[in-house]
Amino acid sequence: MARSERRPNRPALALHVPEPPYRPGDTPDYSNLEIPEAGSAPRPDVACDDSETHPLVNHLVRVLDDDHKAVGPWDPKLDPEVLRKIYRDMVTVRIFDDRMYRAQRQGKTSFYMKCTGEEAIATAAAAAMDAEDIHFPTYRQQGLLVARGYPLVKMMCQIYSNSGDHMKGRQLPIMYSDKEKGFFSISGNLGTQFPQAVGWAMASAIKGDSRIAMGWIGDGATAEGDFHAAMTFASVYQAPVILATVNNQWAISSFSGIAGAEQATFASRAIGYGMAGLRVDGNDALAVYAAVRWASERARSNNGPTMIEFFTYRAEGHSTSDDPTGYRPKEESEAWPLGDPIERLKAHMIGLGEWDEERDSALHEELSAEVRKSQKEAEKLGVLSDQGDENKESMFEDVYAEMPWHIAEQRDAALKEGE
Amino acid sequence: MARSERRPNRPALALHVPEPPYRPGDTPDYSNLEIPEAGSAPRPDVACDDSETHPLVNHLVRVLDDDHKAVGPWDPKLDPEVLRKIYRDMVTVRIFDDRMYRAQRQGKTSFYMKCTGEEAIATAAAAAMDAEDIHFPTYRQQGLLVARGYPLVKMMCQIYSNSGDHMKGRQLPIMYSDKEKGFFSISGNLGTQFPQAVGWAMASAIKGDSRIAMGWIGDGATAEGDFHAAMTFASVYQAPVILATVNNQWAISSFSGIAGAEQATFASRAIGYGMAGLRVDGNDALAVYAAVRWASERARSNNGPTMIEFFTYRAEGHSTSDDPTGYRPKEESEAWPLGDPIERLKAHMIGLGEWDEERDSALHEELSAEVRKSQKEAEKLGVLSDQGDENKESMFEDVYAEMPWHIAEQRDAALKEGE
Amino acid sequence: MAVMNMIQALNDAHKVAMRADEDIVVFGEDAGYFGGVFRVTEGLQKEFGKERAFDTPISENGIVATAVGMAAYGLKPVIEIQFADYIYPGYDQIVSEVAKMRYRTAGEWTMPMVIRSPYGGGIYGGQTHSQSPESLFTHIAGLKTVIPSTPYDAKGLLLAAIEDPDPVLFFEPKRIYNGPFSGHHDQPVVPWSKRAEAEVPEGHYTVPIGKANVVREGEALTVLAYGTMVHVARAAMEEADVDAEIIDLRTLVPLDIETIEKSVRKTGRCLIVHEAPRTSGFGAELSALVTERCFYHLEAPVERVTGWDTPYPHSYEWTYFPGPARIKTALKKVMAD
Amino acid sequence: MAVMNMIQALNDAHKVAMRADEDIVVFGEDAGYFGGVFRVTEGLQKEFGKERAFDTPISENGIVATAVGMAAYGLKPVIEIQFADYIYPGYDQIVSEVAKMRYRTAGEWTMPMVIRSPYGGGIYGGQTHSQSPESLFTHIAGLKTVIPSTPYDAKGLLLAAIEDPDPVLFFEPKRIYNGPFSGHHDQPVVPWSKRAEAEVPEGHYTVPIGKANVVREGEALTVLAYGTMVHVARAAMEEADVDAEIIDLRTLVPLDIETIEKSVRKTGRCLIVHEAPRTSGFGAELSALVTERCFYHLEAPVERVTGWDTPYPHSYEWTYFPGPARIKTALKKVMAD
Ligand SMILES: Cc1ncc(C[n+]2csc(CCOP(=O)(O)OP(=O)(O)O)c2C)c(N)n1
Ligand SMILES: Cc1ncc(C[n+]2csc(CCOP(=O)(O)OP(=O)(O)O)c2C)c(N)n1
Ligand SMILES: [Mg+2]
Ligand SMILES: [Mg+2]
Repeated sequence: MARSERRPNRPALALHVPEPPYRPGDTPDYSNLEIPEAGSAPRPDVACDDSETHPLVNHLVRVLDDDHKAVGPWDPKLDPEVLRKIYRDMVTVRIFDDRMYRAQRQGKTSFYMKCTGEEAIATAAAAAMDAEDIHFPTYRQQGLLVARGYPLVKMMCQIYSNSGDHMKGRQLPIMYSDKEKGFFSISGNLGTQFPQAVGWAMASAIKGDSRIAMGWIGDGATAEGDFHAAMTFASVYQAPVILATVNNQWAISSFSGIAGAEQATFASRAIGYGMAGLRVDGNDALAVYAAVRWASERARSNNGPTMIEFFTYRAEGHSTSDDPTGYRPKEESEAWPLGDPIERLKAHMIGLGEWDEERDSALHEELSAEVRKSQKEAEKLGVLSDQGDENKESMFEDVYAEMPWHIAEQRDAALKEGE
Repeated sequence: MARSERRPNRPALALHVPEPPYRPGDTPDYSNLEIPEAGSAPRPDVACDDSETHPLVNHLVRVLDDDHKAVGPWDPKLDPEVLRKIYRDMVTVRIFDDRMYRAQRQGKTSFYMKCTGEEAIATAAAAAMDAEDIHFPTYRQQGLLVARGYPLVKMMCQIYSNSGDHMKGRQLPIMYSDKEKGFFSISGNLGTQFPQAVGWAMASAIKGDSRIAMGWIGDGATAEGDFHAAMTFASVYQAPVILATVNNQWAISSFSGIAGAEQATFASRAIGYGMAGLRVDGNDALAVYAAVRWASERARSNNGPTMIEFFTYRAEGHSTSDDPTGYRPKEESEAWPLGDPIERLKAHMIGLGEWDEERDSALHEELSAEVRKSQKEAEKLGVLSDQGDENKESMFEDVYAEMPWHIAEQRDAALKEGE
Repeated sequence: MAVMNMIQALNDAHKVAMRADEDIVVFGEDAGYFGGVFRVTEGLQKEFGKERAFDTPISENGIVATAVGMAAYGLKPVIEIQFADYIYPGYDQIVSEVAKMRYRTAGEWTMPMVIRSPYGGGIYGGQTHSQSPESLFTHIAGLKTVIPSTPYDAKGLLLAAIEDPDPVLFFEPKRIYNGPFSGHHDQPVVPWSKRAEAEVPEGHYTVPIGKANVVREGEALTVLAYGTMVHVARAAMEEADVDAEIIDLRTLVPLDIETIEKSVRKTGRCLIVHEAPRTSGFGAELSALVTERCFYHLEAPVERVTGWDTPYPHSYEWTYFPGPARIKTALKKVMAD
Repeated sequence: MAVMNMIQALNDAHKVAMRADEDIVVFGEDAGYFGGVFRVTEGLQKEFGKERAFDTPISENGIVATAVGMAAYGLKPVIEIQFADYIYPGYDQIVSEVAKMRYRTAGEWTMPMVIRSPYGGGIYGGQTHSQSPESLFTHIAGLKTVIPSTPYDAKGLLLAAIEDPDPVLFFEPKRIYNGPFSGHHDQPVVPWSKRAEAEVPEGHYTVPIGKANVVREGEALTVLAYGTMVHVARAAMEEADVDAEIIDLRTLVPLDIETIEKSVRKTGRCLIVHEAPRTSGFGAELSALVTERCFYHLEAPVERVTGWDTPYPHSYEWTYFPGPARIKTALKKVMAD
């Protein structure tokens, strides 16, 4: 038996186990949540000393105010065409997510993950960077592919593991990869991509290139050692990289307090590495754009890495395998005060006179049709559930550049199997 | 070939590889190093919000001023007996180190590591904590064992892997362990002990105990994922633990810039985890005492963990396998401005009228004699080089509580070997 | 007796153990409030409080490392790694610390703990939810490796693992959490409730670590298997109508060599079945041991049926999985001449 | 031709490769300015600049992870893990990322890189400077594992590894960096300069990966070894005056099965020697393969001579180390009847 040795002159120690404010059955109420006003965050020069950004790690870069007007020094003053592009991308992602979620429910594939509520982050980030820059994403940055014009059909073929999947069905659905679009292969192992992004950026610096990298991680996954490796190497070598934490406040069933958010913001991690840090309203597409633009200019001008925390909310379940009502109130996602990024950008564009309900309905129709059409096309190449084992020898390829004898033997055995 | 894609409107990126200020051949000059004045660091309440300590992460808690007087709010106002005890421990460690270093050079064992210049840290930390508290040390905290009265003979037996080694010669020299003295088994794998200390502290909290833990790590090893795990778990569960980074500015041949010290202090890592942080003159025994005392009171009163950076200098080689003149100027250790912790405490005690040269010589003689005597006693039990393989069956014990058949078979085979 | 599936049996083992021993603490990713993604730790936080059953940060390294510290204190951690595929970030702490602590300190510090993790394929989990990494642990002296194949064994072995003075890797074949599996993925899954092994005693009992289970006696050959593959091999043998002696190893280290030797000496033939990749899989060790110890009784070379030496591909699940067809091919070889 | 010890040969391989290919970058703990604790990368920073040869933070995880990113960019990282015992913090990146990248992306992203690490015992390094973890990598599909045993091979194999399109684990037997080792620790070490294998061609040449080396032809039995144990086994065979055929595997994966099969079919007996612990060591795979493929040619069971299933104990170095006595005992067994 473990022997506690409490002495009379000492208080009893106690373990603190963080608990989210609301559990199923509670009525979520965020009225006391302090949200800095839009426009109130200062915008330091991109070449500033990292310490100048440090007040921002406990602030929130917000551009869209309560009336959906763009305000303050972070307003990126985007061309309406760019706004409409980001908006279009966000809507595409949401429609795509809904469709593929249903496809999974219909048994057409094994798994799916949405990014509902987080659409602004990847799409606006993509808009703020060069097309040649590379992303090391997690599974919740499908918006990057959409924004960069990767064909929806190809995304669906990956999800269906069908013959149109250029990865030959080897990866779990949504673990996309596309070299041409600068979208690094998604890993099932959380966190691994974060220091990889730093390595890519170091390589770019070694070669005197001008392309930069952006690494992505979830709030929960920041606890992995990979996070620390990324921060350390980025800081030591002043790598041209943007390190982004998407704090959607949940990691499957555990809230962000289990990752440390009770004690400090994720953005504040930047300080201990002498790195610039920004905390950004992730549901505000303009703020996302502005922050990523700032960090990319900083990196590109050899002023070092930036850690950005995107503060957002995972509006739906973790994945098709998850039912969030087991651990948080059903109403929480609606109670969440930072709103829907799509609605917010829409209202902003309408306020500018650059958008209206009519065009909005037309866009939704157009995109729904496009997604439907893509789905049909993808399904022509098959869905997971009707995968037979034709072409099964392909599963023995690509372990190595050249197939060694032992794998060739195994392939031959597999081909004869069941004969 | 990797293809750099520099575009004309973009500057060429460049990799920054940190370089220490001086290399062999250079003349080290630290006159421009900014060292905060003794007494200038404020001392917040032990129950303060962690943010109140954050100015201290870029400061330096120092008590002994240039005249060796104790000044400022961190002066622990120690009883002269305590001062003399710390001093005695420091001197013991230094004499012990010299002796064992020579023993290795004489071929009596395979390996040794000194802590020259860093003696104040472990010995004063031990003085500031309860005897029941536990340490998860690195190989440079031999001072903890000495301060806690662990027999020198037993330390030497470990170094010689002889029959007096209670670990049966299984560990590399200096990888001590003593449960009774609250000194956890030292690992050859850097960093692993740091989150283990947090686990022990969590256990103590779970059981409502009053004992706290202290974890130790080197500046170089802070780069390991274990460092981040320790910080994260300590922060999340508000574990009653002190996490100490001994920044002696070198990790074998790489200077602390390779671990991130160019961009931020190690103490500043505390901020991103919402943890109290202190940066302390590690060559000032009083400052070390005061800081550890503060952090232990904080932990013990359920106010959470503290990260302390002890700023010091590794005055000698990394180990008996290392010759530092290959990578830093020979003169650097003397040029280092924070002085010798032993000399500093001695001057302080003399200033107080609590010590004099006569007593000092007597002490040195007494301790040298004690170390010599211990060595003789230890060597009676053998040194590594005359280890035969008597009792070799002992090497098959303790892999498991009960020896399984396969190890028993191997033992039997080993016993027959060479017959 | 109650009828339980494997999840319920494992959950029950936790409860029985935690009621009897206040030093047991359970933690892991999503293992606290929610009770784990497979629900093995469901209800523990409610019954035993947050200090004894809690969620952790997503750091397998931190989970194992803090368990080391807790074991050093005197607690008994029973920790969950969400999928065996995610155990690698904790590998250093397991290999360098957990496994070697008793040895390096000659027993001064010991590391009684259980590291539970769902493993294995057959669930369309792709490369990172299907792995069988057991041989990466059987190579490490100081660790025990246990794999149950039925609800009865799951509870009894988990209780034995918790009571064991040494660290135990406890791999749970997730494919058969809810019911045994014949290897024919096109046939409906039979729930555990239809099977005798789902009869699980209430309260405390143990199934000893280090003892294999002869699940079927036979004369024609010896089949060595564990986890899901016990059921697949059994189905294959029944379909092939061979009088196989099927041994469920239950524990890989320390292995029940006696039972294996006795059987192979009797049958003269040996077939090994596991899901993990072939090269350096645990089957290699079994094959080497059987040959070393029963060579003069063998009438044919020992055969291995394994997963292939590729990562686990999402859509070719059943080409990868060592199902009945692969087993039968090997059977023919092992029964030849 | 120049006479080199193994460190010099490896150093030279780096220089030859880096002069020819600007995309090669070398990094690791102490590997930059100082040239590594064993000095294998000495002088590289001076010749190739800090951007191509540099020190890293003490994070094996970060070292491998950044190498992954660099390989994705198109560079060719040749990284050093200071001791093989410290590779575990990087194990997840190696197993989950480096090994699986080509496969999971069907060749879209590849991971050509070399992960070098000194390994093995015999130097009084204790538990954490003596390990031989090779079988923890041979189990992982997608990795190649190479181990040289002479200066000539070291340079040629390292050059081949650097040119290989796939990731290569390159384990260097540190005990024989300076000279071969008979296993008799009480005898003086003969420096490499006294041996023909220390004649190393200047400039570029390769020793092919996947090809074993028959270091001594013989009829009585086949001995399979690699690294330090090639020399120990050879000395033991000479002392026992047995007409052994000794095969230095050089590459564990992909294995040169042809050479092995041919030899065992000829000799009918097989002895495997490695330093790593026995259970699930690479010897298990070798034993299983030989039995599977040469069963009907075997006149005795395949024998394994290995390190014991304990951590490597500091003071019982020579009880742990599989030296001549252990080899001769096994030899007797394998030659019996
Ligand atoms: C190394 C590793 N450990 C555990 C998991 C299982 N897992 C998958 S997603 C997830 C939660 C991640 O949360 P977060 O990082 O916040 O990202 P989010 O899902 O919210 O986008 C967990 C624990 C994993 N994939 N990899
Ligand atoms: C995991 C691991 N990687 C590498 C090493 C090799 N190594 C031993 S000590 C050392 C330097 C440590 O420097 P630091 O942490 O600053 O401690 P110091 O020696 O200065 O006290 C290194 C790289 C190791 N022991 N463990
Ligand atoms: Mg999240
Ligand atoms: Mg140091």
